[in-house]
Amino acid sequence: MKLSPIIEMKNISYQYPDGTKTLKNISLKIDHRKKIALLGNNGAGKSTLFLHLNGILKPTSGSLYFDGVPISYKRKEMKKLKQAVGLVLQDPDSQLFSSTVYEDIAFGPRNLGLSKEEVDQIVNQTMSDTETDQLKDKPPHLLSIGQKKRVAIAGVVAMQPQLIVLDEPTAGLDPYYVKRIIGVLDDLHAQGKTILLSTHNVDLAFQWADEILIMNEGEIISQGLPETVFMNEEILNRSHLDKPWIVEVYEQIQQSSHHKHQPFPKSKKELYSLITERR
Amino acid sequence: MKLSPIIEMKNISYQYPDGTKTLKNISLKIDHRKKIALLGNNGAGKSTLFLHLNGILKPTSGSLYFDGVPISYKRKEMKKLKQAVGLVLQDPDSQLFSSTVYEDIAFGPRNLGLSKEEVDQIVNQTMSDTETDQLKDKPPHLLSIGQKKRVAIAGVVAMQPQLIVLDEPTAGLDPYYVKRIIGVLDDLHAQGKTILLSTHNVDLAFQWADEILIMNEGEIISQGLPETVFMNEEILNRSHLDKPWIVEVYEQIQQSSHHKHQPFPKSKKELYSLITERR
Amino acid sequence: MLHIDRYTYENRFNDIHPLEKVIFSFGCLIISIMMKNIVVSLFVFIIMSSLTVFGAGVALRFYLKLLLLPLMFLLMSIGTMIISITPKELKTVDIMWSIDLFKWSVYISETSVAETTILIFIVSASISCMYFLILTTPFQGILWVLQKMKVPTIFLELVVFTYHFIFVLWKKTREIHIAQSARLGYQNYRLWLSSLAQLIVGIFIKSIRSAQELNIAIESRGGEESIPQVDGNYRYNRSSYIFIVSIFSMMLLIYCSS
Amino acid sequence: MTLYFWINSYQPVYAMHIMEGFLPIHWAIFWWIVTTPFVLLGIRSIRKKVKENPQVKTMLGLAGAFAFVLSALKIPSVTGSSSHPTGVGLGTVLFGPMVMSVIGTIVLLFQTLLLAHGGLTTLGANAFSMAVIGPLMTYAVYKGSMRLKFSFSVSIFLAAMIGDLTTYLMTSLQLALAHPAVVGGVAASFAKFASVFAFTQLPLAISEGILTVIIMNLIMKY
Repeated sequence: MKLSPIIEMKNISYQYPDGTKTLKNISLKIDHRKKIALLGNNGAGKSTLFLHLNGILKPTSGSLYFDGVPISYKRKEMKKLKQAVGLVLQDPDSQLFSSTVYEDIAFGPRNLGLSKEEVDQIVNQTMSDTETDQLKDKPPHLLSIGQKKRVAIAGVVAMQPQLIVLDEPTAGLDPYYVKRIIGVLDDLHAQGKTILLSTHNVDLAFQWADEILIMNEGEIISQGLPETVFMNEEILNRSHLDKPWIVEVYEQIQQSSHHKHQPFPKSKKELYSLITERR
Repeated sequence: MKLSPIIEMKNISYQYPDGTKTLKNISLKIDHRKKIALLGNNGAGKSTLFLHLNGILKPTSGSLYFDGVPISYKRKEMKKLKQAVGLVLQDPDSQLFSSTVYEDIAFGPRNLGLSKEEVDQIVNQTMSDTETDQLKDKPPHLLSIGQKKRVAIAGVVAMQPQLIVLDEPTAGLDPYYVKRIIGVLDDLHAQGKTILLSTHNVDLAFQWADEILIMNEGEIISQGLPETVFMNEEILNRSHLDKPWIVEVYEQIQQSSHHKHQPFPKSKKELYSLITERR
Repeated sequence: MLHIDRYTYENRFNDIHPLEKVIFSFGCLIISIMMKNIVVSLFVFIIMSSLTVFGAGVALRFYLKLLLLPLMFLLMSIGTMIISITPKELKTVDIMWSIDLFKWSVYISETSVAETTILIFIVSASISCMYFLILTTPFQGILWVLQKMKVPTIFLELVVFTYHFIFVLWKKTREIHIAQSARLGYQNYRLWLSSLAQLIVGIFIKSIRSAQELNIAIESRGGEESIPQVDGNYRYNRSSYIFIVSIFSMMLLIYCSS
Repeated sequence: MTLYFWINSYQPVYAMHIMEGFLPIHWAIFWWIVTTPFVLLGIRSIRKKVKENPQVKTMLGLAGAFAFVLSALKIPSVTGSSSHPTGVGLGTVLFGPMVMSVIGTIVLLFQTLLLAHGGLTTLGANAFSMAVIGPLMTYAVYKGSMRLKFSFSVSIFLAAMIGDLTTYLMTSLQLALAHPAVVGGVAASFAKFASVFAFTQLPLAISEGILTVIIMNLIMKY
């Protein structure tokens, strides 16, 4: 039996009260156990799309399906949707408002009406999953930016969502913290969650994701496997994106090579062994 | 006659009142007409260093030289220093506080006590240099992030500094806006300014800068030409930095190549022609 | 400036039960105000200050600076209280010093000197009690105690939000202030006024944005109705109470014997 | 960068907050009792607003933080002091005096906890002068001058300035009640306190009046 996608958008458009359209007729399926990267220039509509996924914004037209069932935006349904789709905002400062890290992570589970013991158990589990246990009693405002980002993710993970949506989780982080965040996301993915993140980093998207979405002016102009999407130069140009360097170097090598049709490299390592083999 | 460096730091340390040291015995020369990139992990002390360059923070020990003369932190000297060293903060929202772009860019020149005509002339010149003329009458908070960053730079450029210091000017920008910002900075450099920027993007630093600084735990642990600094793996590991991919691919090619000692590639283009030559 | 807050998380007493710290400091505070006794006040001041500095580990330099903070208020009010101005004919008897100006007499009486001396001691003791509490107790603990005192939930929610926004706006304020100084704002009174007004409006606009973002964050985590209670995992400690009771009895003993 | 303000912060801030220990215990309790009903009324009116729109809570928390941050800024004045009423004046015009009694009390609590201004036993007295009487007066003056068809700027200026002066007179009265003069009693003591504090508070009230007008006008532009 095939599972329904966690979330499906059918012909969703969204218009702000002042008339500007930020989403134009978007249709999109988000399947279970995926790692999806959403790319697109500043102002392409990525954040607006995210706010639709857990029902914070209601589309002007079109409909949203959750587990195959259309959402009617009634209170009870919304609660289920928000629990299933966790949203991590870009700026952790606006997300962390409690007086300690523990309280902040406990905020969501408590709203689900769990008992004190259950909440405690979930929070402790989440803190160890997201490597935030050390920070338990600290107030969010004394954390470093990398720690804040992890606590913000923890607060969402604690609601045990099926889909975790992250708005530029790696922006402003140094490479070390980027790796830690990606490590945490990979662990969550291994536990069966779907991860959807937006980023400007094509190299990260190429190496990490197994599905790429590209947005431009409120539309999804490309969707598919990284190795397919990033070969389409017209799409990349239109959305002001660079080619991942692995793809570019690979193409250069291919051009200058005699034996074509090697397997496409998905990582630095694969590329380098390709270079070495050519000796 | 050799010019003195614009700014020189001699054994500067800085300690917060609670005792944490954020700068440790830093000595540094910033020469005229340079393009310098400062790298280092979150919390390495980059922002604290920047706040010393224009005298906003006063070192706990050590001294700052401006044009070869030690700064005594008197009011009049400070004014000259702040005029000569322009500081662009990371978050443009903190930098843009006036009601229109024009007003915002005019803030600095007005504080210099120039006449209305002079201010007007400078602001117009700056707007055309930074490609912000289109935005003249718009309120800053309605601009896109890429536009805000350019206006923030314009506000500093309008004071006609010799040295422009930018805290992560490309963070959070899509590749298109990154290119525009870099274009603006290159124009300013061509006009004779020195540019110093901090970034987490090693690839950008490698291709753009002609001098690299690496900070770690309040110290400058490396300084020099990009092709030298980025070959030192121990330094890179210590400060959690990746190697620029151009360097990495080049090294791979070198390893698998028969004729060594090709010229070091400084850009994608150079690297690719190297690959093609190897055919 | 917000390093008092930082100390509450980084001092050696931060995980002592907040209720114990509140009972101790408030107890000493109220008793010294009520007893109006110089020796008791001195005793409280010394105990509290040494606990704060040597016990909790607050830097002495910082603690002294904090003590100087209310000095201006103290000097102005004490000065006001000591010096009396009355029409000449109303002069009292216990005059230490006086000067006559036309029909008026400016003088210092012994009673007022005695009263203000006691007041200075009481105030010093009270301040040391308050500083002990605010330097060693994290906000979470204060919140817990307020909750136990049955302060209305909506009030506590507002307190939590205010605390959150204070740090968001503080950071923003600092950044804008740096940006303005870097571009030579605040150079004279007129620039100061206009720079400050722009700074305040800048924070205002940022404020509204952070409120909107926070609402999204809260809604996303299903919390639009109410912020649930805080339950800190604090442990009571018998020896704290023994310590508190013994300090209180010592105060009583000093009071009775002096 | 985090701690830049650490350096700038060591200025003698002598707001009109009555310091810890300055009021005899019965006066401290008295002012708590007088203030509480106003705060409870404020809480009731906030509850009503929150029921209509839960987002009011974040807005009010924000307003409190805003007033707090303003109070910690240096205001240009002859004597230099903190500017608590600026935020309170703005808040009163925006939210009304009852809501402001709650927010003002919270702000005072944080000024005590985070800045060591004022005190815990004297919080009741400080809240009465700054969060109850000040806003009430500000509101009355604002409404009154609008009715008298004064311009917006003049109304705001008068409201902020008179609100500020009322606060300081109230504080002087509280001090006088607690520490009456040996000769002349409360009246003489009040006269003394009021005239001494006038040196700092009069210029400050004018500065804050002007500032509130500039801010209000700038905000209107957005």
